[in-house]
Amino acid sequence: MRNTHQEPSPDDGLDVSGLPGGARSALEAVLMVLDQPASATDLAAGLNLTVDAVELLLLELQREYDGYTVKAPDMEIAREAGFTSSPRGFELRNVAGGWRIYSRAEFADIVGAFVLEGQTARLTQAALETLAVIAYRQPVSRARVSAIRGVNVDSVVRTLTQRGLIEDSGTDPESGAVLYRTTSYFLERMGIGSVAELPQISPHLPGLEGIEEFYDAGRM
Amino acid sequence: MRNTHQEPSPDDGLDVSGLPGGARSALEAVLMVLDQPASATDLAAGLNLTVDAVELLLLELQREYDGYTVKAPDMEIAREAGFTSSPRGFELRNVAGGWRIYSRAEFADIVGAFVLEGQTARLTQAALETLAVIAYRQPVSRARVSAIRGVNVDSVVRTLTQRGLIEDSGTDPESGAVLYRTTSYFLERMGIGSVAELPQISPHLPGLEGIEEFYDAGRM
Amino acid sequence: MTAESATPLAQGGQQADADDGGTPPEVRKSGFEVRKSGFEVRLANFTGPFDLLLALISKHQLDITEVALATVTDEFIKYIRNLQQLEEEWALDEASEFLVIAATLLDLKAARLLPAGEVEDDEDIALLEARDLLFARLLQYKAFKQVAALMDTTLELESRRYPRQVALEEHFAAMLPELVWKYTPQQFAALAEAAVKPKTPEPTEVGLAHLHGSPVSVREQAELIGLRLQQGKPLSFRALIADAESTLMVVARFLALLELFRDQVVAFNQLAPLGDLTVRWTAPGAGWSSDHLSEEYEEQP
Repeated sequence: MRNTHQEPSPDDGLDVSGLPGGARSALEAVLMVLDQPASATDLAAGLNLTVDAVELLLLELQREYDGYTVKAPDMEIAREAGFTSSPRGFELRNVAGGWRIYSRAEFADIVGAFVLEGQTARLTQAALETLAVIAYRQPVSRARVSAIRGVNVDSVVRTLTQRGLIEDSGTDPESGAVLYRTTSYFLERMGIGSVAELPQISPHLPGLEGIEEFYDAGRM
Repeated sequence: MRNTHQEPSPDDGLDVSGLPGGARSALEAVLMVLDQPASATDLAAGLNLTVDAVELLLLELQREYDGYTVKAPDMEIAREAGFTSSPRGFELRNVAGGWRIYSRAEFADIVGAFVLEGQTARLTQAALETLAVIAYRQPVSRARVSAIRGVNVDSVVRTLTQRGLIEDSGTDPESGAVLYRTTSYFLERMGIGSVAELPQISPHLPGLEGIEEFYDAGRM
Repeated sequence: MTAESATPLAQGGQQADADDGGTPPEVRKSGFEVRKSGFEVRLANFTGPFDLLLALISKHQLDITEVALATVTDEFIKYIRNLQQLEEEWALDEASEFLVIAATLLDLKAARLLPAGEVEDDEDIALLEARDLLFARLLQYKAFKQVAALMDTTLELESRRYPRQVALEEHFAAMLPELVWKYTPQQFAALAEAAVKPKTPEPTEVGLAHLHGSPVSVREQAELIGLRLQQGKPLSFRALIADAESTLMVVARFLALLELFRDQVVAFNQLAPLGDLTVRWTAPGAGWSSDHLSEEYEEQP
């Protein structure tokens, strides 16, 4: 993934607007080779376009794939010409801070039969609960997760790490305990841009604003 | 990839025509995530359509991606409605009997620059360790390598495959998981004639069997 | 919990007796049954003590009264005892963080021993808060269970979308810079050996070692207290803990006293508020043994 963000320069030689389909198709071509979500900034740098322009194109493509015909001032005429506004078999999504092409969920059963690899088994109840605690309390030590769940979570944490859903995020300066956080793969799997988009836990925790202090008061 | 070719049967229950966008979108969904080219026969079996119907749809999609608007009886009207017939950034190619979506050749420079940006000539430590595990445990599935290394290795395995150091060596008869082995290019880079020439590592590392069991038992 | 917090126990004694005796038999029986076929746990997705507690509480309609809590506490302890009697090892594994719950429940039992409506000092309030804390914890746990269910649904829905993740097209792959390879087979083997070697699990929480530190057995402390008191002479709590080597041991002796009190083999006497608490052995000589003491404290990992 590129880290250098450069403004488009006229000397660069790369000018996507002269190509068939212009910048829009060029962007589409790049989306085709991604194997992980790419940010608008990265895409802009690669296409020699401004971030704003790329973001506009991305939204345009997203709408188009969803079945809304872009730049069709008159849908009546369009329909007469035989254009239907049905969604494509794929969609463009903004997840985990980047854009990526996905097959549309409606076709999961059919697509799933072709894609054996990468299909992941469902998480166990224990794994889900541990993942939830880590997601909402990160960075957090295993001991803290154990205290919240009331059971030892060592092996579940190991499995979640193997599956790439959580990772080591350093050690607690005081206790020296390893702290865990969720990964960007977790965000991808959840289809969200950041952990801030996780559903609010407060409605599920009526009147428990003080729980943190209770915990941190040193009762393990 | 499915290997069984079955004729569509009415009892099957899968009816792509009822899905949004119908058979065309369903086919598109499959093509978008297919890693290896798939034959019309395989696609037909997966979609529960006849081979003829799939071939027709494939050609239709191919033309559409190339910028020829399908089912637009009057291009004049279409153009007036704001539809341009520019090609998409991707194309559907029939290579050696198999169909796959590629980025369009015209954008090769842009795509190439994007892909190569940030690529290094060195393997990361994670890639090296994963390669080492595969070399000594081949043929081995990604899940198993993950279990041994304790982290998700999906993207690293992709890099190693891209680098030609490892390759697909069939699937595990039990789990159906893809197994990986090292390539002759790997041997070449190591300067050895076969994997048997790799220096021995302690054959009875304590707990190795345990790892295997842990993995098998801990599948979640 | 400190030695001082035991101060009002004398008056609370009668109250606790009444509680224990007054619990309707059907409630006491309704928890978990030991049958000849084995222990039956009617719980779905049992993963730990919190699950069990939640189930017990919901069975009692989350009636946040002391009686309901006492019932839940008793059932919980009974449950663990039964498991231990049946040598259900798996359950003890599940309950490896049991000390947390046990400590909270003990707080709770202590709070129950407080005379109703009599809150005299900060320690009393702390005991009452222990009860709220248990519920706070349980509610928090319940909240996480609920978001976990939401996450499960989301993950399931999202897994229906497959990302495009195809191998790099060959002509691009060919453009990758030539790999720099600087490893001899020996170096590579060393790398493999290190990578394949099972990782020694990193120490769980260095800083918490002292919390789980030297195990102090409540049962042993109970035996010790029993022996001393069976000499016939009442002893003050101060005297009973005079030789305690650590705070943990003081706590263990206090817990042991609660257990002995529960078993009605000791009586407390306190002449003035905040005055010395005197403990007296009331059971006939050999009629008591520590064998049936709650063993939950003994099973720390």
